[in-house]
Amino acid sequence: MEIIYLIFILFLSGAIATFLLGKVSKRLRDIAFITTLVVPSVLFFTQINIGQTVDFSVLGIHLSWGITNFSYIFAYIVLGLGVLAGIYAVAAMKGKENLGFFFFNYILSIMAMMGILFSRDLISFFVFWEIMTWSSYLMVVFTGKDVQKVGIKYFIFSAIGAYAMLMAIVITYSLTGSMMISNLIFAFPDFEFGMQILIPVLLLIGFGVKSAMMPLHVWAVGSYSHSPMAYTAVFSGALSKMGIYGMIIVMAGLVSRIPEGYWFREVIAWMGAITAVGGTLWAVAQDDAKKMLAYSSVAQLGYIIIGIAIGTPLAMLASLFMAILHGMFKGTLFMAVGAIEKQTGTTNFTEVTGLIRKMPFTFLASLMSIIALAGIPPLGGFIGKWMLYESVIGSNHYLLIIVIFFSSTAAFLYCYKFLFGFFLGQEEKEWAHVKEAPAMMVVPMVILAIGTFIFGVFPGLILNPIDAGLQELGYAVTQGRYWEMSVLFNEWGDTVVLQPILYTILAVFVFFLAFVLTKNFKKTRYVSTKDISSSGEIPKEHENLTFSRGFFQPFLRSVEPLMRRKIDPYYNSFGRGMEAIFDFVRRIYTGNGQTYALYVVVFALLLLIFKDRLWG
Amino acid sequence: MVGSPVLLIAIPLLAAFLIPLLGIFWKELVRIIPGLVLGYLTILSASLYIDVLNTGTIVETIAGWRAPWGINLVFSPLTGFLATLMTFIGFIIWLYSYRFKRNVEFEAAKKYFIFLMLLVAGSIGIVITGDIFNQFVFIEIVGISAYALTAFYTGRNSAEAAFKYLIMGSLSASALLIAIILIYSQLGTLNMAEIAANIHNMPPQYRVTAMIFFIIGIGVEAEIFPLNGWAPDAYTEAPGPVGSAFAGIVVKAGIYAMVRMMFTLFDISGPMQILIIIGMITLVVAETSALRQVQLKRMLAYSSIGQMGLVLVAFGMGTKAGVFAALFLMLNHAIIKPLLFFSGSYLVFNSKEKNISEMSGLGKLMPFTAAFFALGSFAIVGLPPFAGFWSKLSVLTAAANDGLLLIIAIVLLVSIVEIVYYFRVINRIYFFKFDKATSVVPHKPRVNALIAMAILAILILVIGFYPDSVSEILNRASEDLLNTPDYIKNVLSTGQSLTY
Amino acid sequence: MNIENIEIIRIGVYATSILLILIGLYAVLTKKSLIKIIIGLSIIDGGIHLLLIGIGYIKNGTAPIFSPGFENASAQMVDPVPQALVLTAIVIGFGVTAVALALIIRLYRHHNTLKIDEIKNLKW
Amino acid sequence: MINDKNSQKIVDIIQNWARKHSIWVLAYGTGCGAIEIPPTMTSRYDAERLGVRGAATPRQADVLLVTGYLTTKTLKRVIRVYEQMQDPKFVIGFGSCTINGGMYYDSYNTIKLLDKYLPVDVYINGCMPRPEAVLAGFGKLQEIIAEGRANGAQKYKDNLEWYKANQKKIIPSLLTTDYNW
Amino acid sequence: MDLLTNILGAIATIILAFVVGMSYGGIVRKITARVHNRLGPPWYQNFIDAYKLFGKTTAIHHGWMQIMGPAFLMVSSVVTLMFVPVLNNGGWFTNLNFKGDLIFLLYLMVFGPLGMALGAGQTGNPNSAIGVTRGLSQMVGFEIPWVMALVALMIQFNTTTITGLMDVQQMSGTWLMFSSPFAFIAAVLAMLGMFRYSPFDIVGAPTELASGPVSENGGKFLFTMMSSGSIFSFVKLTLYVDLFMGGADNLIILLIKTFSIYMIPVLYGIVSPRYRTEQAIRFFWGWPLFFGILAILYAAIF
Repeated sequence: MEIIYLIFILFLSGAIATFLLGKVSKRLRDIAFITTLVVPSVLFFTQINIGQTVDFSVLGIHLSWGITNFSYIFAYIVLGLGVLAGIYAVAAMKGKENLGFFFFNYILSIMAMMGILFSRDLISFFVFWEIMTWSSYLMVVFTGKDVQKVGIKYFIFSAIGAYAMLMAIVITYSLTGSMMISNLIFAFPDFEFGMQILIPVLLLIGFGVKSAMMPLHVWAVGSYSHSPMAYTAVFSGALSKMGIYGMIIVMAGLVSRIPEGYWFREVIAWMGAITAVGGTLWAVAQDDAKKMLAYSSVAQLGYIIIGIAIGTPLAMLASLFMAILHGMFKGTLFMAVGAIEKQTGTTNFTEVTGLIRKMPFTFLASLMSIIALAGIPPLGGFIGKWMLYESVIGSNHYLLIIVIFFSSTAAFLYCYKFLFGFFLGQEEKEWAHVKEAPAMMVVPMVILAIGTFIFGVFPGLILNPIDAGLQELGYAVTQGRYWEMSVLFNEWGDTVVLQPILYTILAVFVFFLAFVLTKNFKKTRYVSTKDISSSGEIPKEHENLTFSRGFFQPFLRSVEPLMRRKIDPYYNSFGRGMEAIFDFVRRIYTGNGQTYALYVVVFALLLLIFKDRLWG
Repeated sequence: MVGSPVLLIAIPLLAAFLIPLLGIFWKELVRIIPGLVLGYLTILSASLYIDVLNTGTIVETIAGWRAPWGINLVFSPLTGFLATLMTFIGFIIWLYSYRFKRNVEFEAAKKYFIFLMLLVAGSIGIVITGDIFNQFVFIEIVGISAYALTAFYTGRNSAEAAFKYLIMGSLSASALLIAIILIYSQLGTLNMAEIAANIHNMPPQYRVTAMIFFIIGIGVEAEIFPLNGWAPDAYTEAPGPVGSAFAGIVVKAGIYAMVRMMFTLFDISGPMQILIIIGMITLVVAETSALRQVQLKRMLAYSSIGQMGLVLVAFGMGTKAGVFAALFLMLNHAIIKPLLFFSGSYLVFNSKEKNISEMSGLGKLMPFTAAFFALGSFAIVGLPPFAGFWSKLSVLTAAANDGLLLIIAIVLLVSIVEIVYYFRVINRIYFFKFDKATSVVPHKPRVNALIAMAILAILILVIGFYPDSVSEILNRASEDLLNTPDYIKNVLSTGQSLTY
Repeated sequence: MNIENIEIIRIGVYATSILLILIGLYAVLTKKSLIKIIIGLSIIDGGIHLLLIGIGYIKNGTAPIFSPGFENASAQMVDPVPQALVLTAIVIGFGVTAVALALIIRLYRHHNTLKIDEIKNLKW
Repeated sequence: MINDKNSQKIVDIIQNWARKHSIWVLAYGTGCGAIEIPPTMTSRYDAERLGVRGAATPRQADVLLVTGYLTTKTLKRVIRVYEQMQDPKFVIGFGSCTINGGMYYDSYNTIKLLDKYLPVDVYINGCMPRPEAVLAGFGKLQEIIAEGRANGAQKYKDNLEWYKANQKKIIPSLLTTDYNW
Repeated sequence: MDLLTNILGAIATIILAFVVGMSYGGIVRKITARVHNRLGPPWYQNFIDAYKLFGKTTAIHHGWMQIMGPAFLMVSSVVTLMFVPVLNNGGWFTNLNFKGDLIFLLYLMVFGPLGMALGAGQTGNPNSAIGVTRGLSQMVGFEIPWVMALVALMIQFNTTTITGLMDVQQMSGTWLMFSSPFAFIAAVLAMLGMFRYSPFDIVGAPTELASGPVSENGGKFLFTMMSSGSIFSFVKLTLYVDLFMGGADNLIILLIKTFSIYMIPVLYGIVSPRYRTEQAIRFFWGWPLFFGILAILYAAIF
């Protein structure tokens, strides 16, 4: 038995077993769930060798599964985040209904993502892609809120993407006679011009939907915020990366090999930039943490898309690094929101305040993730951003860099809003009862947060496999040229040496804290946040002084022209228009038997009239 | 060998005749006999089919009159495949409707099973007969039994649906008769093989006119676009299993007749624009009409029509890949649509007005039925790894091989519409709150119904996970359809010339 | 018997049958009464049957029976197949009409009208 | 803090010198005397040359400047503000009203003698005191800070019960935060 | 030994920055007073204030994040200081000059304000949060022309390091403020916001927000903020001098150059009333943005 098959069989049987055990015992179900996630992951990381493939054929089409260096990078995200978020999910979803179903879909999504990474041919790629889509769709509608709106929107867009991809796949099949991805890449430069344009466009629509590229992003926010947070961590952290995965293959494998590729790159890069800016601005405007993080995910994916579109080795390094880091910190943040939701029952910034002393570990994890998200050194997010900027500057995208910088600076706004909204501010009596989330929820968050820290100082740990993957895509070795274990270089040889920076920061911190605090800290005592200088007034217990409504109103007022246009209404009116047309079309079935008889006669006459046309 | 192909038609006809008589002795026989008959037919057709696959086409002559004079039955890889499929679906329908809510009473059950037997017999007859007039007769048998089954419920609008069906059916039967007259007047024969052999001797004007009348005559059963006005009504108003019989058996026979006529009778090789155009229009109109449906069964009906349109498109490509895809689609549709109708009719039972909006939260109350419905929906919209995906994929690859990019695009766009309306229902079933005001207390499906659905569901999963399990059969069938000379040879070689 | 007459008769038969078909179609397409529509269908059937008989017709042909002494009669025989067909078709038409009439009774009970315009509960 | 026995003399001197030259004033300007603060701080009299500077919040302030009369309503705010200030802190009673009620001596709802409720370090007499007088007051405060005699806060701490009792008489519903710095 | 030199050099740099920054603060107060036709405090007034603040008790806190806030600010200032070359040609301790580049620096400079904002948030004072939101909004405003200026320099000279840009000026002999004037103008306009003098003192606007983010911080917290703020302004001034004014060969020249460039926001501020937040943002997205684009075009074309 091939280990590759075994992994998938384990996933599948584990999913079914979890579902069925859920009817018997809750504990058994949880154990089965965790086991199903952990065992294949362990098998994958210990038993699977790169380059090992299994071949088989379906309907006469040759298919092949096997892991490559490149997909191995994404396997880290999928399995790492999958296992951690799975552990989190067990605690976070405790007591919810229908958990067997949840876990079933969860495992299925993980399996599908692994399947995508394993697929060396387009058909299994598509099959797993669709499994991923519908399993995630079932998660989006799991909570039962707004399913007709949000769920259907997600699925429609996914379907548009998937079918665009399917079209590209069948065209590829008809052109090359093979479904292998490698064959497509190999034969692509010899295609005729139209196909050279059509196939990447279709594939990019498919991947763009999953990676929430700007005109195709409208599903993302609702879906991210509606699915259970335990799953959204995977949804935003890992699942959206599948779009990135595919996009990289398209951009590096196909687009870069044709002369028109330059325009593709520019267009995609600008779409990524618009995604980043739009996502950021809308994230700033949100009052709900889930939506904010969802928009933020869209924005972050925008950066990654920019990197892919630019396509220089440094940009690719940046994108992949950001993809991994985004999985980590956004996963943590969604988990934190989930923890807060579980403990308080709401995720609205205007309602929850001052949790820092109640949920310190959640805060710590969120803080580190936010610092990583904002791209502030010494945490991991910085590495990706640095590389991205350097690559954008180095590849002469002058205006692009400004746009990116704008959105990344504006990102500080929502970063702060997240931390302030939940954890800081007045400690209200309403939330006095709130406790820290269970350890099973906190530990995965903290692990991921620490991970961002480690990768921020030793990016080489991630860049190493990324480098291997990039070489597979045809890039030259980047180690030593763009990075070492904890040193980064840009195109012009400028460096950022990370370790001394970290040490300096730590040293100053320690010194400062010792300096300020040792002498006086014990004399300092905690006073409640009601004891503030409020013009001599003494706030009552029930008075909520926290500033949380209209948080960034001045800023939003000044960027209002940028945000005046939303794309959703256009889609909505398009959808309504289509529905109206369809509604009109079905009136052809008048319900009158005589009309139907008339149709028969008219049809006969039409055929008789056009018979020459029809038979030539 | 357990029997000969003629039994496939004779036995159900006999059973239809015997059912009321036997019912006098023991009322339960009315329900048992059809099961035995259909079970036997399934085994018979399956074993015949295995023989056919191993040894070659069986051509059976009736009453010793050899082709081209007598009526002959052709049990080839294609017709055998369809006949087996039909008997199997018929058996599943029997299993499901063994104690179907409405026919628990004796009288109702009697009528139901008589007409079901006739329907199955007629459909099998359409498929395996080798004579166009005989085909006409079988079409009429199917028609009459279908009108009767449509009007099965006395309380609803079923008579209206049946009447519309009847008007269109009679008109089209007339057209079919005209076509037969035209061919007979020109070629002097009714045997398909001989017509096929001589079709090029026919003046083109006559040929094309005959073909048009043929299309109209068969189009009503095959649910092509302007001729399918009856279909939504009939599907909606007929009992659930009858709907699935229409979708799984009757329509397949209609499509077969259409395709046999195009491919063999008129020997059109290469792409058939007319099939593609009609199929596309059917697909688009039906799927778009389905989007805003209020009633579940009506939605399923439109979906069924749309699928048939897609089948026609696939056939219209005229290539082996296209025919393969079309047959695959037919197979999947024959499995999936009954599942949807089976589970859907239990969902419909539990709503007062049969509306989709009244099915909120039934997933909690009837987990298995809802799960089967969801599975069926997933499969029919072509989500992998379920059966529907592979057929859709084969259609698309076939189209891509012919360079029909526009058709691929339209098919995929229409698929999105399909997804929307199916998922609306699934969402409502699973993720909405149960509402006592609109839904009545749920009738749980009986065990036999669950088994029937489970069998179909397992088939969906088997084909979904291992599509190669059927690809060999389909390959043989599609080769058979495309190979007109062999057909002619097989049929005509059995007959020596009669000497007087 | 000269050939022209045969043709005239043949054309007459054809014309009559086509006329019948058209009359039937007219009834089906324009008359609002269910009964009339069914009558129209029956007229179409009749026209077609006539057409069918017409193509098998041979002037002065004999009955299509092989009997001793008439071994070579096949050239003189009226084609027997259309007649057989017509018989079948008539039976079928009868069956359909019977079903239709039964349905009409049901419809009338249900709707209290025979106008096809008003029987439109099922639409779209 | 100022009279901390353990601390060394020289440190005290330096600290007191710094305190003397850096007086951050929180003006509690509800009384009519508040109008005298702007001229004091701006070009004409320029208190900043003495290191006097406005503070925005009690946390940052050194000196609480009670400008004029206090009513029963405003007293609790003043107490709150005073208690929120960090050591070392001083109070300047500004105008006659803080000394004896001034022109409101017979009003039913003004506080006649501020010293009963808060430890006043320096009084500035007058109704209103001119900016010159204010500057002189600051000068006096600087003087006593330098000498280490401005120990109002210590007094408040030592006689907390007495002060609290007095405050309670005026404001029965006084929300006393536990004051221990 | 090497490590010890490094540490001593770092401490010396910090002391230098502290002294210069504080003195500048005092001088600015003096100048402001003179413009107001006042006598004003002595130039060392800031030292007195700082010492006094340091001597005050810090009796209360609102949670550990409030304590960490000033720490973040201090760390950010000091670490940023480590990366900015003080004098040309390594005339001062190099510290970490070659370990990071401008983009790194841009992000490092955010580290402090963000930590500070968190500390301010923990106090629960609504004014603090309002101040922070204003500050962040304004930062989005001035960051754009500032980054544009920097990007213009980077693409013009194909380097992203400060030392690289300084070398460019050394070699060519002209200051970048002359060789890429638009970038300089954009940067200077951005600097108005960066130093938060009037009209951009919307963060701590005393009359509206009671000093904004710092309103709950007294004593040692305030001391830390004040001193790190001074260090930070020294860092920024040095950065401007390094980037646009050819650096400095010795401390005197450094002081002259930094002081002269410091006067731009100070003098502009003295005579300006305060903007509202969106006015401030729109200011930066007006002419500064235009000059930034010009700078980039200039750099891209030449």
